[in-house]
Amino acid sequence: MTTTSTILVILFIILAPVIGGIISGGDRIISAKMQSRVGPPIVQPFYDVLKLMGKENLVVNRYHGDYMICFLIFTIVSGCLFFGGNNLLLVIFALIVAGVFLVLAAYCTNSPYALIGAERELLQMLAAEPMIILSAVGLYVVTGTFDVYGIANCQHIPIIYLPGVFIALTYVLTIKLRKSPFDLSTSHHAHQELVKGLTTEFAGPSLGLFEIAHWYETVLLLAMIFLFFGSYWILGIILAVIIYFIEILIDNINARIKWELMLISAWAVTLILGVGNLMILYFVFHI
Amino acid sequence: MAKRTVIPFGPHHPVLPEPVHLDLVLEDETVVEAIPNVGFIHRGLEMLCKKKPFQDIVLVAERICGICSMIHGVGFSQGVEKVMDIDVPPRAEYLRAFWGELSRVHSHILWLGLAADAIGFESLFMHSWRVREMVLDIFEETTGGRVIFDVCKIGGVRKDIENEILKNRFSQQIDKIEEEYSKLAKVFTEDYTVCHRWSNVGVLTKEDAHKLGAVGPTVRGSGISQDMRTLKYGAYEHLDFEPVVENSCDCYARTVVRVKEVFQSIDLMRQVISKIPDGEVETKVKGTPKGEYFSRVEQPRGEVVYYVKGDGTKNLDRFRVRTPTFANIPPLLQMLGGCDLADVPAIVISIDPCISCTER
Amino acid sequence: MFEEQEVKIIKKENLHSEVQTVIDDDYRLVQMCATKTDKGLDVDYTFDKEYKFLDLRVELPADKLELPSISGISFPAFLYENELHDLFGIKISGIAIDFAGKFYRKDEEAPFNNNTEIQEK
Amino acid sequence: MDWVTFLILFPLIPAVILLFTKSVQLQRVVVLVSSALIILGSVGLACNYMQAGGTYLPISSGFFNGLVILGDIVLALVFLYVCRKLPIKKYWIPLMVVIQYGMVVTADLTGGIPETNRYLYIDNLSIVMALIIGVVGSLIAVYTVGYMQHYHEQHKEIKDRRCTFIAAIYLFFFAMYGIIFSNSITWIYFFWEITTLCSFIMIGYSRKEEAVHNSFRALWMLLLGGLAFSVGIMYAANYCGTIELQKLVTMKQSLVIFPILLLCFAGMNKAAQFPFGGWLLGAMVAPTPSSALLHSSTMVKAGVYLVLRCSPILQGTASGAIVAFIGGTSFVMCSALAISQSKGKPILAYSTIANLGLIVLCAGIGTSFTLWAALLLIIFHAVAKALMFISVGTVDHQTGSQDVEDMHGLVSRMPILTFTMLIGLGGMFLAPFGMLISKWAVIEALAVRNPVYPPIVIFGGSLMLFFWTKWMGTLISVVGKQPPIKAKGIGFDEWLGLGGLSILTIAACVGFPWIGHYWIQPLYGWNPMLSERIEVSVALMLGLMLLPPLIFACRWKRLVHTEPYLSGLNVENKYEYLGSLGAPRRWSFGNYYINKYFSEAKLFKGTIIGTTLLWILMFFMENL
Amino acid sequence: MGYFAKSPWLLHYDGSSCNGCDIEVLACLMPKYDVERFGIINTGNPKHADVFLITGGINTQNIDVVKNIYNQMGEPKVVVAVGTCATSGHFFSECYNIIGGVDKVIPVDVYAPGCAAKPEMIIDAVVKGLGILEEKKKKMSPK
Repeated sequence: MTTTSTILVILFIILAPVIGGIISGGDRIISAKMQSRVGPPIVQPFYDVLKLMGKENLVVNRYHGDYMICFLIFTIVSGCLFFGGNNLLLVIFALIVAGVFLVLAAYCTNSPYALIGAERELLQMLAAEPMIILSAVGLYVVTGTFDVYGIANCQHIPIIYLPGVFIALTYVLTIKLRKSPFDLSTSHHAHQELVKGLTTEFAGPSLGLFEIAHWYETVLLLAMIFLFFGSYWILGIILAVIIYFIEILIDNINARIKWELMLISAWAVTLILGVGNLMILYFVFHI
Repeated sequence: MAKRTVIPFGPHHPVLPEPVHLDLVLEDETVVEAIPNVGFIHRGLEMLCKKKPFQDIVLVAERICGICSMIHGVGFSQGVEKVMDIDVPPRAEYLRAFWGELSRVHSHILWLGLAADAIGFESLFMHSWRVREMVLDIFEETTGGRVIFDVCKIGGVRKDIENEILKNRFSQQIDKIEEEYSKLAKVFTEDYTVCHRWSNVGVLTKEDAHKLGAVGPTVRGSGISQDMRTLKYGAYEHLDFEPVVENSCDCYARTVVRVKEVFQSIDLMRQVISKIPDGEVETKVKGTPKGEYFSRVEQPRGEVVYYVKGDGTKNLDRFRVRTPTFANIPPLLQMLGGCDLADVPAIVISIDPCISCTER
Repeated sequence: MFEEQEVKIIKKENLHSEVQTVIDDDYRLVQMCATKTDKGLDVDYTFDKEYKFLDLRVELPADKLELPSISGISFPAFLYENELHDLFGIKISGIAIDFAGKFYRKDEEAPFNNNTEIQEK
Repeated sequence: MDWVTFLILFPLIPAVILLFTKSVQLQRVVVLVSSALIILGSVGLACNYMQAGGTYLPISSGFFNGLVILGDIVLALVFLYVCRKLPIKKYWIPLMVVIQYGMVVTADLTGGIPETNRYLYIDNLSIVMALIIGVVGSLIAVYTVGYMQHYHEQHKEIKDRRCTFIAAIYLFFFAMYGIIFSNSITWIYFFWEITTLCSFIMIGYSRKEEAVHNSFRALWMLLLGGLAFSVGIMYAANYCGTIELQKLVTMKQSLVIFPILLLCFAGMNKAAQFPFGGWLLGAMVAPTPSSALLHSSTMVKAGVYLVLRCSPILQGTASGAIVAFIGGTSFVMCSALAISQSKGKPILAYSTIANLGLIVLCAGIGTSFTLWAALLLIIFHAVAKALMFISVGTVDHQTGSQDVEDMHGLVSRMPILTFTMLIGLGGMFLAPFGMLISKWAVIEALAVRNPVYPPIVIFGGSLMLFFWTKWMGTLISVVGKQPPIKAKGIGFDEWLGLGGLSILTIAACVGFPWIGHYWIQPLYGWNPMLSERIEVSVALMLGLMLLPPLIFACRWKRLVHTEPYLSGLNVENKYEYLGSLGAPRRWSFGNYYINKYFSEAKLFKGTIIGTTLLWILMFFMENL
Repeated sequence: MGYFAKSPWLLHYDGSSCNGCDIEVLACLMPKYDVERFGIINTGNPKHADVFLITGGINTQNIDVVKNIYNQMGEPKVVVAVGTCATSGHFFSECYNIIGGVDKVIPVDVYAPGCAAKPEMIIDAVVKGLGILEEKKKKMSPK
């Protein structure tokens, strides 16, 4: 580990929740504006989490909180691996492990809505994971390395070669960010058939952990978007912001769709845009 | 084969503003069996007719349901008026129609919002209710209430609206509502994800709709023209309208029916504004009701039946309401069979359930 | 303008055949309700066919509150029949979905057919 | 020579003893002692030959070769004997036996097979296989004694032939060691068919109608592989002039591709690749130890072992690409099919085929990258899958069901057994456990090649994630205090098998950087672990895997216990709610099976047709 | 900690109201009143909620449901009875199946009368509840 990577990892651990929280607060304000409301203050997510931490720790059994802690830790670790400049595939796998812990936490509570939520979360993972891993493959094809720093320092801009992969990634990012139309397993507002889906039984502190982990996850996913711009980091940041704005917009102009359409469309997008993009690179441009 | 999932759906459930309960049996996410249970808010208010004089029952009737309270009042009053042979002044009838149509607009837009919410379309929900507030403003100005108005009484209405205000300000306000609403209507009928969630979901064929006794937009969405306003009660004798009918028999059809009915109601309000005669708004009520009558009026949710029976005392002998949601429960069960879990809220909402009506 | 309403009093024995005739004639069941009278209960079966109103009335003596179910002929009747059972204490046999007195959960047995209520009045 | 001969021949001794041992105690002793010896032998072999690279072990006398010919004849007769009761319309099963053995034995006796003295060959690949057979296999053998005892207590109607069963296991060890150490393909063929016979015996063990039917299905499918094998031998003997495997794989591609493809066919047939997946699924009627031993961790591995051996010829050819594609198809399709299953053993069977498919995919591509990954996959899959099988077998015995749905909340009822299952499940798909690491290596290896293969691995992997997590979640649902299971208790042998395999799974996971470094790198000359960063991150994740148990050990204060949310309708029993009809009703939850898309009815036929076409295309391509 | 007052999450249950108060509760969330300004969210899940808004009187059937939902909320929590029915039962208290106001079943902290209670009234009641929430939190902390 070099000094830079150490600093970056530490910065990630400290700053990611701050940035994630502000992004989430901004999200709520922008959403509110789109609904012609005023919306909460930008630091509202922090109030929420602090409040949740102060609430009584209601549990159905004493284990689900433990799984939530594992979920948080593995989310942070995958972020650390990313900012520490490790292998991108391993980062994604660590993120998958984190996701599995979340699902297990929901399973552990053994409550009907949480169980259905867990199953839906699995469906979401089934829909989203292929494209996320494929985007790492795409980056590898263009830059010749799975190394995060290697990709970030590459001389050209990967997105020029990978527009299809990028769009497809943005598509499944909506699933990962739990945004409408893909907020099947749990949604920000519990006006859905599953009450709060897999978070139904998480109360107080464990829900707080979920929120914090989600902030880390958001930052990590946006950082993956950022990778598509190689060493042009300003462009990357701008585009990451724009992408997030687009996600908010999508969130606000769509009804929640059903799992079948989600699965089919996500796979279709992965196959057509993602794999198609790689095929074209390989067969037409011989990269 | 896989084990089946059995879950309670409601009475406390965030998609349902009101407590209704379904035992859902699922396979994967497909509903294979649904058994309803109503009765969580059964109050037994029909029995109040034995404790309160018949004039006061109008207030009770209005509180059967807070969304269609105006029309409940009208329906009950008409029943008593028929039994007692009271002639309601035409202006009062027109005003009843005006407020009635206004509450239909209010109810339908409210429903559209809830329906959007049931399919997870948060911002559409917000915008629908934003438009609805403009409707409520008229109510608040004319009756003092936002959802419960207490303007209807036996023999007429309690309040009058000045012609000046009605013809100028309100007709402008209605124009504005229509303008804002048309934008929403477009989303409800054309948006891709909205159509995805509603098309071919909760299909109720024309035959089933008739056989199971569906009423209101539910039956009109299945291609049957049935609208109690065609009975020409009250001011509807002088107003022109055609029942809105859609033929695709699914949730989408029921939505489109309601979307179009809002325009229809706006049109009816304009007719009321242009045709409203001058005069008294109430007549004195003398005597006590003796006799019986089934008063049928069209609520936003469909046909409502009031049965009033008086025996000559100040208390009614029997006061009975059959609300549209009650009639729509058997069709609802039909629609739920074989749908997805995700469709359950959309389908339940699609009959515009009003549980407090149903259980009284 | 008030609509014309036809109330036809039928015998309990003929209930099934009468309802069957009406349903076969493409009427739909609008509602069922009961009214307490001096002799017992009047049970109304209300039907509608293209805005034509028809009411079949069965008079039940107070000591024999029993009826056959018509939910086999017209499915929606099951709700009303459960309601009649819960509120008026009419024993109805053969309901399609029988909630067995738990349709409305309430403390009082048959509150609408309760003698104390009448004495109060 | 010494270790190898010992390993090949020794298992015959316990096999013969066990065939005549009726006493359970005596069986136990024999099995324990011989297992210990076999494990020692395998480890000793590994220590001796690991650094040696590829070594030939010459046998000059024709004595052994004569024995093999004799063995062939005996085997042929045994096959014909077992077919005696077949209906006449199934004439083609004995016919296959007659044809293949007729060819091979005739050629051998008439001198149609080229002479050689290099009958045995050993390199790191054989050592890996030997260790899997020795260690994993022996642990399963130990487990078997206890298992069979329970099995016969539960199934009184089944005739007690457990001596045959356990003896068959040791016969099978003999055959497996023969396969992996033989260099002559005629020898391999001999041992190959013994495994077929063992499999046949074990599948048909219960002699129920279904079992007999499935055993014959397995027999004819595997004999088809044998037929291909014998044709391959004849072709190699006549046109390539050698029957030495090592020689064949270094010859000119165009010359040997046909026999090699035939060998691959035999290998993939044994590895139950599509279109032959059916026999492995049918084989699940056998008692669980045979599923664990033959049908997941060793015999089917012999199939992929052969393909791996052939991979130098396949590399870069169109046929190799198609082999890879067939493997990939099996991988994706079986992963999808596994989602639709709710019974434990079919899930494991499908995932076995899927993982073997992944290995075949790697072997078909045949670069050092993919071979590295393939070998790791073999190791991890063997340990984790064997563990899963015997855990499921134990659960089946204790609870009377192997349905995943019935395992709901198993953690509350049998915590330790659940823990071993969790290790097995984790080993199957979670990072940093082996399978995922290998999958990562596969993706990394394939990303360079061609954009066709990575999506196959990625999609298959995601499908696997779905059904494994589903299973894992079902296990760990906490259902609170349950009435204790009327357990007959899990015996010492069973715990030994379960515990040993759990430790092995973890050990393989912890030790794989070394495995990669010391075993596989010398073999294939490449090790992705060389990159420093990866080692760091893998070590980091391994360390983190220690965290969950620690966290679980913590007792958090100030927890307030409550009931699950049931829409406000909770009743006293928290597994019930107040139902619509006014009475408490039990809520329940069934996992998703997505039968709409992934059911056998929808996918099975298409996959079989598709892969058959691919096979035809592959052989056709060679003639172009 | 003052965070409870800054992020109260609502839970709404319809006891046996006529819908009037229910839609007014929802109206509070809508653009015109927009309670999210104060960090208020309608959660719909008792385990996440701090403020329990209950409309309508209590009938024999839903006593258990109301108690159950109340018990599933984590401390600190506040109960707001919205509308006249929830405070006293309104004229429905004369009905045979109505027991009376919410306070017959669970402790109520704030009463918001009105038929139907206007959004302004509801918001005011919730804000009043926030002070109580903070107090309850303070009482909870030393333990």
